[in-house]
Amino acid sequence: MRHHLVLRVVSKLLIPFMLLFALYVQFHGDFGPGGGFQAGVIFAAAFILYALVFGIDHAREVLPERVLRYLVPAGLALYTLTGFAGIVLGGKYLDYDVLGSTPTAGQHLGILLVEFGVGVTVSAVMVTVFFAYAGRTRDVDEEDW
Amino acid sequence: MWTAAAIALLVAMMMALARAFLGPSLFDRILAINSFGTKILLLIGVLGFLTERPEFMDIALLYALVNFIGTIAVLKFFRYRNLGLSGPAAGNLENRE
Amino acid sequence: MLEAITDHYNYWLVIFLLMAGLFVTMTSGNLVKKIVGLNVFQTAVFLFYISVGKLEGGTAPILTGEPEQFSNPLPHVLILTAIVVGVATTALGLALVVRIRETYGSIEEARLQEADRQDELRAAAEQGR
Amino acid sequence: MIALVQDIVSGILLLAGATFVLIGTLGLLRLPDFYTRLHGAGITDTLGAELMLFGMMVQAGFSLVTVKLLLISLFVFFTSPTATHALANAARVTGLRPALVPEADIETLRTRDD
Amino acid sequence: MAPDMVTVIDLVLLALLCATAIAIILVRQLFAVAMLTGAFSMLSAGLLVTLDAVDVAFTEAAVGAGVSTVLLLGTLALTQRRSEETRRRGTAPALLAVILTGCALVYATTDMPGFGDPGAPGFRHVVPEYISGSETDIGVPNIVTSVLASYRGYDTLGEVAVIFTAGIGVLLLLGRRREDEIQDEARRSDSGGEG
Amino acid sequence: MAFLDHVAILQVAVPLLAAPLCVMLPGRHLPWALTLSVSWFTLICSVVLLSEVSAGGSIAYHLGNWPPPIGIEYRVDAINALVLLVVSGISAIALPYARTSVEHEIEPDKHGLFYTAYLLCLTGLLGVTITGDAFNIFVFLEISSLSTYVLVATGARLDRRALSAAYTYLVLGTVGATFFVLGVGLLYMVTGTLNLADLAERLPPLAESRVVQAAFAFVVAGMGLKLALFPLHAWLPNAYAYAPSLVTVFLAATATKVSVYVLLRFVYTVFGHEFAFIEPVLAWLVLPLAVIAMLAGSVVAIHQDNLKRMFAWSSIAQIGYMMLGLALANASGLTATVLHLFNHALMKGALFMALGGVMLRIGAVSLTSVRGLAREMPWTFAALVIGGLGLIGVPGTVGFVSKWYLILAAIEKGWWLLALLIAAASLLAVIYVWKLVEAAYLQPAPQDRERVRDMPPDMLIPLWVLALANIWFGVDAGLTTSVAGTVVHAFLGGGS
Repeated sequence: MRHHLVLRVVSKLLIPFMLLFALYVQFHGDFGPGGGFQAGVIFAAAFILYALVFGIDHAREVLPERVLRYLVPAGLALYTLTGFAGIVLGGKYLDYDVLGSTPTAGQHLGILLVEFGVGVTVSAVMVTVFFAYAGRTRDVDEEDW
Repeated sequence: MWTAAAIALLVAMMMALARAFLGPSLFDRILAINSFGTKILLLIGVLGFLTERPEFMDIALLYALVNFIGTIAVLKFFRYRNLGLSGPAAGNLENRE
Repeated sequence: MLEAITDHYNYWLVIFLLMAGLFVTMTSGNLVKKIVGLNVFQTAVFLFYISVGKLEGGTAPILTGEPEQFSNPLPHVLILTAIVVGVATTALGLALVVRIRETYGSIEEARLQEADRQDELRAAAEQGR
Repeated sequence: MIALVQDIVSGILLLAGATFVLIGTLGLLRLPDFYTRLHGAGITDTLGAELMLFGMMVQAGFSLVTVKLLLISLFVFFTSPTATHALANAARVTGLRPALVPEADIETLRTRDD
Repeated sequence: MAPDMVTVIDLVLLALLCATAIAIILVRQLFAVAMLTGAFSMLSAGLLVTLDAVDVAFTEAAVGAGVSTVLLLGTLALTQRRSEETRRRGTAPALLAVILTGCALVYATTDMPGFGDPGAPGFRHVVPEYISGSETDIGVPNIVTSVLASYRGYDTLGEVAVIFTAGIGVLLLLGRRREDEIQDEARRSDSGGEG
Repeated sequence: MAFLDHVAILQVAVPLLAAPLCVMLPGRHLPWALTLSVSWFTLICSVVLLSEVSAGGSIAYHLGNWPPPIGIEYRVDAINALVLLVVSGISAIALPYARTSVEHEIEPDKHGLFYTAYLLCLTGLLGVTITGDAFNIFVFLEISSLSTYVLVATGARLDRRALSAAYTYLVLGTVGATFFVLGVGLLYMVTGTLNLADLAERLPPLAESRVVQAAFAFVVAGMGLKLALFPLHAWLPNAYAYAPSLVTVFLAATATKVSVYVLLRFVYTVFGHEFAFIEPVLAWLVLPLAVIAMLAGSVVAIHQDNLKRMFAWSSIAQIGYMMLGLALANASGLTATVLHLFNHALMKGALFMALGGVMLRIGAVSLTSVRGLAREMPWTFAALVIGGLGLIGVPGTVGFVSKWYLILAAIEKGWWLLALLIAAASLLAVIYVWKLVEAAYLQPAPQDRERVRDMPPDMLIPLWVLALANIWFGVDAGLTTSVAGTVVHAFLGGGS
């Protein structure tokens, strides 16, 4: 997509905003619509846009598949471990009350951690899936086209 | 006022959708869907004012940011036949139904 | 009678949507279109849940400090989860379709069944030797 | 007083925007081929949408909503024409012909292909 | 006035949604199906907004615009663009099953609490505690977030596990084999960069 | 003690934590070792749970410390403790067997991912079984289903038909799960709760509600798809036939059982069998379908050449037995269902394990390819015969016990014809098992086949553990029947 100067410029302009918006959605989910899942999807969407416009090889350099391999399970592990933290600190599984000094603080911390875990796994999975699709070329049958 | 705007948008949405159904070429459909996205965005904004819940604006913002990707993917799809960057530019292709 | 309509029109349209989705899923011979049909079907179920949670005169369940009537947040939560499940299923289904295209050379169900039948015959012939 | 001015201004902007949206979409529906329909879509996506968004901004006053609306209008302003441009490009590259251009002119168009 | 308008919007969007579904059934060009699916997603997002489900609409919008279309296009790029649509045998039983499903649901609607009825059991049991508890127990204004992450946090854990499963599954099915990567390397060093 | 307080959640949370860890592990042996130890851990948990609830009590665990119905609760009683034992037990026995088999059937660089998917499947099945929340059932059902589709599709390395089988399974499974969700949604609509116990309390006054009736229909249809009840069984034969051996062993022994459990739970605890509209549904819809499944499954099995397919069709027949017991709705029938849930897992586990060994040695499992193989693989085929005898229902094997109760249930109702049909289905089983025995023991080996050794010991020992369990629980059915008795007592209440 070397010819598409316009596309490249506009995408460069757009992608930082998308990443910012993803962060906003991630951490503003307590007050407005949104949360970890949506943030993860938006983050992945920004990355997909990057890969579409600047090429999948560039995208792989920015976020190598080795790293993705660890990000995909990291979010889920964070979530489950937050659950176990509840048990270790004397509550039930996924009990956030015991995480902080007061129940409300604990709830806030718990929700923050959990939503972060969701965001990480979702964005990593979405990018992985995109890579898996886009990295595959097929034998082209002319009659299909 | 909001009511009028909402009605205008709904009518416009119907027309755009009709174009998306009718085609005839694929690009007509894409164009219609793209324009449809803008109208949904506006409708959600108007709805936010109608019901006095400004939280809706986040969704409109999302559409403003993300709707673009679909169109780019389509473009990529047509020029390179896949979403990675490997194939040569597509030659003279027939796209009419 | 009129009340029955105003009370339930939403559900009826959703039911129509659900039937359309199920119909595509069951009758389409194309694997991609089947997945799309599945999506429509699931979306109809999502809309059904959300309709159940709608409160006349209610607003989005976000506390604003003023006393307000909220629509039911529980269906929203459930459907958030269900949407995620739907996306996961779609991604997996499409990945399967890609693999099927690579190994069978077609994504039409009729051809797939034909190929499977051929495989069966070939296997039987090989082992019969 | 200010509220009244706000209402009037935003009302005018909204209605003007809605009119443009309608006209543009009518073009999208009724014009003869893809390249001409691009114009219709262009009117909707930029002029109509921007006017309506400005109308909403006026109504919202100075708040977070206005900031969001401003961002939306900014993004729409950039992405819509880009998307349309990319589409037209893809259409030309893949060989979609304008219905209204005579056969001979198409040849000249093609020689200028990149 | 305002609520009435919302009802009108709701109705129109639902009707458009049904029309899109019919179009999806009829269209054979898979590419058009992908585009219509995009429209379908947008319409349902709009509808969800009118039904007060802001969070759900947000999710549907993000997924529909950001991921679904790209995935569908990616699949089409790797498969084919046109459905042959040889009507399979067995349309009649399918139709029967679909109609049966529809009838069961319509039968159920005749006994349902009305649409938006505040007296429905859903509003009286459990949910009031979420609404009051969201402020006192958790201190999060968005009730959906507090139910999602705390009251029913375990469901959300399951949801993440589902997404994780999908990721693992796609890797298992489409993950790049070693040879691919080697070829990839070779290609890159041959061409000396992307073209 | 902390472990005992949290054992219910550890049962599911530990495999769920192990799944992401498993992806990160390098190589082939570490993921396997992790999966093995997690399986054994879940087995310990389920044994503890079963021993605690076998007296008839129940354990509740409130997730996030929110009291139900606000939060999600785990609730264990005799029936789900038994199913937990089946799932984790089969997994624990199958994992030692898995190493060699998986090494043979799965690409070497994908073992980590494969075992992760397996762990997720295990998590999902355990989660569905243990939970006391209707929507949570759906979520965990989907975890197990999605991973199952993937696991089935990994069989494509050996036979491409695994892909189309997985696709069919995905479409039908998703439709089934969505029907189930729809049913749950309808129930929520009229009760305002998702907690199963709470639902059970709130439903009886609504017995006349059409919404509840439709909800019942959707739950039954959805679960019917998941458990391959007769006309909805289309996905099962190919999915079982072309999946890798380990996956077939695990799925055939557990996945449908979990769905049967969910159906039992909904019919007998949530709705309650005294609901006026349920009885005709059971008697006029489920019962005939079960009988057809029983007979048709066996007849089709007779005509199969591929042995995995043969036993897959036999599974459809066996599911027919379970549904028959469920539909008869008397004490003996339910005892038969619960027993068969357990016994069938043992039989099919052993059978498919033995077939996995055949697959390992000669690369195919068809009647023609196993000719004369019993002389070369005596232990494997001896175990196959034991499993086959169980399917027939020969006294001294587990199959006899459950069929005995089933026939008893039919006779109690005075339905002699039904009892005869059950016996006839057993005779059909004799035919297909005999075809296998005849091919393996009596026919000469083809000339061009190389002589093979029996299975390696790490596969043979798990197989024989299961085979001996087949005999053990057939001779001494005291333990299983006492658990089944507790279950049935809870289902039917003191009244009947």
